[in-house]
Amino acid sequence: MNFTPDSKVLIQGVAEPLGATYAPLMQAYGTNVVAGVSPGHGGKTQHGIPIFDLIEQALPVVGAVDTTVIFVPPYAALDAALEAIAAGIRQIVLVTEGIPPLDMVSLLRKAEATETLVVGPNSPGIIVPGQVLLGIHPEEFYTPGAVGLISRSGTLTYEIALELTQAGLGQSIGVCIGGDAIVGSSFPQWLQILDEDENTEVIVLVGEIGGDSEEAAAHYIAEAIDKPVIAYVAGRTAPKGRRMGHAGAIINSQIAELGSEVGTADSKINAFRRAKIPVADRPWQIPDLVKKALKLPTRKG
Amino acid sequence: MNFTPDSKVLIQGVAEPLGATYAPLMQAYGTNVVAGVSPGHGGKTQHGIPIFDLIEQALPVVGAVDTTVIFVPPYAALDAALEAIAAGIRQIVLVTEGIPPLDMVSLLRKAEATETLVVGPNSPGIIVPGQVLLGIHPEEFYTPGAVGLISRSGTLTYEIALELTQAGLGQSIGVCIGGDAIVGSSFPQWLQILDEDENTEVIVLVGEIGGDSEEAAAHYIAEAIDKPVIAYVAGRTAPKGRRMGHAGAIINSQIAELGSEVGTADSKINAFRRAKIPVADRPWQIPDLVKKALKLPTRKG
Amino acid sequence: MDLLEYQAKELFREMGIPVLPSQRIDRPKDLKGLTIPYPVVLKSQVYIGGRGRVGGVRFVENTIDAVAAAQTIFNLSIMGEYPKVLLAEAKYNADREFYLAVVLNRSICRPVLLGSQHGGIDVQTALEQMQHVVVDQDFSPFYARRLALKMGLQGSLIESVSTILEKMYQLFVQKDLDLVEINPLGISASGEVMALDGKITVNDDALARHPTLTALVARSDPGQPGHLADAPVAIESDGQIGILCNGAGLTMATMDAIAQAGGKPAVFLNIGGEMQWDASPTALRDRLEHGLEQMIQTKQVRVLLINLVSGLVPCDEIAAVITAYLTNRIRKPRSINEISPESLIAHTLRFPQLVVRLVGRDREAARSRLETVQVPLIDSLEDAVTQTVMLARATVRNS
Amino acid sequence: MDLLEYQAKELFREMGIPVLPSQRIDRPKDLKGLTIPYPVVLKSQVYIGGRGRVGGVRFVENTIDAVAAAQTIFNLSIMGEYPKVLLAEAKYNADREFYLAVVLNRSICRPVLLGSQHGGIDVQTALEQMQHVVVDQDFSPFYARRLALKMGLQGSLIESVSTILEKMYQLFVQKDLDLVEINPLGISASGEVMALDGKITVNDDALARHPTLTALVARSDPGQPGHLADAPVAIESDGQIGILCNGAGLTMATMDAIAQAGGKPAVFLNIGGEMQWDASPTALRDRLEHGLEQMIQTKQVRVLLINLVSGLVPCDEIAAVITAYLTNRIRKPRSINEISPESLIAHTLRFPQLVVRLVGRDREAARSRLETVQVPLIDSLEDAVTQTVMLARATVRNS
Repeated sequence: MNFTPDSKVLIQGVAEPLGATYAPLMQAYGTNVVAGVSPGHGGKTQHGIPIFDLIEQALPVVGAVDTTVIFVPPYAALDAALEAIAAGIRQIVLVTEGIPPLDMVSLLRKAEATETLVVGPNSPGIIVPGQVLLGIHPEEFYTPGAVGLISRSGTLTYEIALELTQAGLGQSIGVCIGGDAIVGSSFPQWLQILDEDENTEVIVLVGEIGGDSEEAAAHYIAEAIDKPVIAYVAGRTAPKGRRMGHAGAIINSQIAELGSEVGTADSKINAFRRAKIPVADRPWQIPDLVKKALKLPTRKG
Repeated sequence: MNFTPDSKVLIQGVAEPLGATYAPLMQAYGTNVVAGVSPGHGGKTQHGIPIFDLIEQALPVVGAVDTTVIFVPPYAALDAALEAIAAGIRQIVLVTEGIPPLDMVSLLRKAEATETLVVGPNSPGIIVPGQVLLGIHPEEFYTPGAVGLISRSGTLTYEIALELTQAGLGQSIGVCIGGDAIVGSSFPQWLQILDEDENTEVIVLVGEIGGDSEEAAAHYIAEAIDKPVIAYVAGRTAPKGRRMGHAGAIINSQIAELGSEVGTADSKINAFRRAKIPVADRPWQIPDLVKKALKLPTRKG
Repeated sequence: MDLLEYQAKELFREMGIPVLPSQRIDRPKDLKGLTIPYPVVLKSQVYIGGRGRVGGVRFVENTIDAVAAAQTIFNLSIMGEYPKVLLAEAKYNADREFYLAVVLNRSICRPVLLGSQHGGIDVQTALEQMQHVVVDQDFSPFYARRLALKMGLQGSLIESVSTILEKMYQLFVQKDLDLVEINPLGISASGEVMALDGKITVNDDALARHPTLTALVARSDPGQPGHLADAPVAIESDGQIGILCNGAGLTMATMDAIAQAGGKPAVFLNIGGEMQWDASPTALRDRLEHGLEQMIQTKQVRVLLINLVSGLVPCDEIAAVITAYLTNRIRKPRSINEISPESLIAHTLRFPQLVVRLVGRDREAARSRLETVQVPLIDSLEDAVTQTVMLARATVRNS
Repeated sequence: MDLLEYQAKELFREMGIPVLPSQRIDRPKDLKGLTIPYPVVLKSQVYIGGRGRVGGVRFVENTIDAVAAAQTIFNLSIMGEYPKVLLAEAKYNADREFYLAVVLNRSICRPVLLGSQHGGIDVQTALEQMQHVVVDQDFSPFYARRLALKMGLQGSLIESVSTILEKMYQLFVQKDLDLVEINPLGISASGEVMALDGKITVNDDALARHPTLTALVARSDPGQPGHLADAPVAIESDGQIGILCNGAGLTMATMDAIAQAGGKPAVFLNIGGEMQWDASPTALRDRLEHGLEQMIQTKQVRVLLINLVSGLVPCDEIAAVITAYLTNRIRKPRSINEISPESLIAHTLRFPQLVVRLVGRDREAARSRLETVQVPLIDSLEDAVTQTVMLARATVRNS
């Protein structure tokens, strides 16, 4: 992992609408954006960022790159990520929503073989408050501190970051593993990273219905995490079988999932409770639970 | 490399015509054939060889396997080889002729990633005279000795083995890299193996028209091989653009080969001559050249 | 999105998976032109499972019986769903029935092959006997043989079943599917295999790159479950609250909080997160405008909670959309003959009370702007939820 | 095996590679039914290159000119080859002409993308400017962009050219091809791309798993170069020696030795190596029988050298095939009215002298058996070659 202000960052799809919007915001936050890549736009400059047609053209000019943040259209994302891996980049943030899951399967096979970290897709990426922004987290909700915030959604994460900030609880990192069914990095991976991170004292895990990431996380926390963890799960009242907006936030009852009730909010909350992890029933209860975990005075107690 | 009589050998396609013919011959030669694999034939026994439907069923019974010799139909060969790699086998002999070249490209990408040796396809495989037969070399032409024989063809290799045997020159190994355009192991790979092999004193390389294996070999010998090498090249009079029977033995003049004259017998013979490697003009001259290289008395001199 | 059985079988046929001769029946009288010899099976084409147990599958021996049976099936609701199409198919004498599927497993991020020797309508037995094989690397047919062996197959059935699995996997990858299921796969006494029923779930995100699937789906029912919600989604028929948020997680969290506070959501609408590659910096404004229009048209909504967390667009600009909408909506200039007293009353009555909570930059400007249309800007989610539920209760009391 | 231009373009069209409207012309009068507006280009459909320089491509403005031009082209030999079909195609105003290809490179065992900004008929310039990109791992479109950039392209041409390359690569993999070439790829003044000429080489070994290609090829000329030789292959028109061996390397070595000894091979026949998965242990016997029949029917052969190296089949069994063939052939029982003195003489004269060299088990039994038909068994390849050339010289002197 290398998420420091001096690590070199590339933006793929820098000439696409979302990329063009966020490239200057990342730069303004202090991220060391060394180059952008957009085929057909090579030779141009955008907010002082030099644009190349291909990553391998950029490298001789800007040197080895640590992280790429990808904003290309969904059907071009697999190729962009493979281009990055072929160019030796080992940290990939996939912001784009709507990447076909089988493209992700191909990408993850390659990422595993090359030990590449893939965050996302359908993710606002990573923010280290006050230091570096690798994605689209809005800066105004975050403040530096000791809470490691990991989640599967965008705006809900900002909401919770804001609740924490307003309660005087800054964040060591905000990271979203992505709202799709098939995503790269997992909750357990980030739990391990934050457990080892010296700036993180407590972890807030924001889950949602669909899949079994939260169940896996609960199990992993019980087994391997020493720092306190607070959990929240969105979607208790979500109707079954309905796509909520996240491709991953859906409860399926198909035989293919082997009939089990994994994926419901109850299943996830029960898993956390069994692992003795405090679960906030409402987002605004999270700061108090964090304070309790840190043995700080709480609003109500 | 592990080509000793006690290394464990599997035969894939043992119930196919060619496999059924050669499995007992390999066994009779002393090869440690521990199992055969042919889907649908699991549970049977053939010449005392137990047959399994899948390699992974055989392994718990017979233990780890060193080499598999593949006799399956051409369109099933890629799958058979991938099955072997997935089962942890790292030496593959592909006997089958007619495997589509793009299947070989897929296989070789996987083989390189897993450091798997692939010999063939369209190859009689490997014989270590008096010790082990991994393929279909006829035993009667070979005798143990110090000549390492590497080639691209079947019957021509036997012919030359016989010429050597009749001249009192036994062989340390007979290996054919295969007659197809896309083959796994290369001449340089085998030259290196034989250069390091303590049983080999001199190397006979039997080339033919098509491709640039001989040119590459000549270059490699000049650079890296200490033992004497004798070369022969078949196809001086082969008509241009005609398939001779080996998919690989063809001289193309398409623009795709970038217009160069690589692939002709002249190109190959000149490459050997430039590298100061003696070239036999006729197969029966090989034994004398070998003797000269070993400073033994020759028939004519 | 799911395909109907007859659509799945069209794809099976193209891929070389054996299916029986069959014919699509749009009206009972289509059966008069049937080219399949009797006896024939008529099957209700619905998205929901279990049609066999409630009479959605019937065997018929001649045209008269077939037309009558078709009429019955067209009028038979399967768990609330009426078929638009039937499938007439040749009858098959299966000796045994297997279950086979290829599905994407999200936990391990890999496709998985599933199989059981106990397929058919007894799902519980199929589940208990289910075997699976993870396709961890690029697929090769040995994965299919591995499943066939785990299923306990022997002899020639290993090859015939694994060949079907191979083709299912090819279909799965070529068409970017979430699920390909054959249940049952009929096995005849002589060992022949036949896909007797099939289910395919296409992936919404991949659909646009498969013109043939897009065409198939265009013929399907857009109201079926799993369809992407770009319109308000109904929750409770006696609810009074509408929820409009940006982002899936925020929408769910808001809806949960409303329910936990004792409110009854009628509909919700997620106007979209921020990860769309082609979104302009002001996309949120356009989506809000469109979303407001949709929510207002949902009569049931008496209180509308707007909860937006905005990174790019300042709150003031969002507030401007809301105030402009309110102003336009209420004072929309109309030609004289359009204004009837009834429509004016209905219009006024129907307009829901707004609870607006915005987070982002320029909140004070937003607050002032919203005050001009008598809408207070609420600061915290907790207060917004409390306020919404309180107003909804008042509405119920007043009605 | 190569496809003709119009066949390659059918595949391009299916894959979405832009090609001009065109029509296949089997006879000059087909031009009366032409649906493409004039001006039109008529192109000779031959396997050999360079047709443009010798008049195989003509522009026509109306039907009368077109029919006349077609007659001329049908009667025009391109390096000895007459077209069976012409292609009538719309005219295109290319501003520039590029060269693009996907080809399998055997040295590195990988597909390679080739491209040059200097395509068209000036092959030498194309070669000098040729850029290449090795597809070392699984293909992804960035390989195509890499080539476009190496070619020196900029702006929108990067995407439009790399999209063509992507589709060429898909075609290459989907159809198991050895080569896909577009030369020239026309670039219009506005930056549009168009495949103006195309070449596809299918892979013989993969053909059987592509029914659409098999159908295309069935319509092609089986005599074109590159076709698998399962019949005797002619070498020198004034040669007298036939060579029959088993295995490609052995066949080439034997043929080389004959030529080096001053002999003139007329034809050769490789009856096959030993790596065919479905070969029975006695396959060599059947193939020899069939091969002998074919060689004898080649009138030009006066001396037939049979050089077989056999692992499985004992030499005695091979000798038995030869003696049986000779006995049958010479003493074949015929009905009285079939035997005319001429046919007897012709038959006797035509039968070549045999030089037989066999290596393998049971050689002494083979020797004895062959002696019964007055054919000596030769031990070494060297002696067999010497003997063959000597007999051939004698034949020439005696004729």
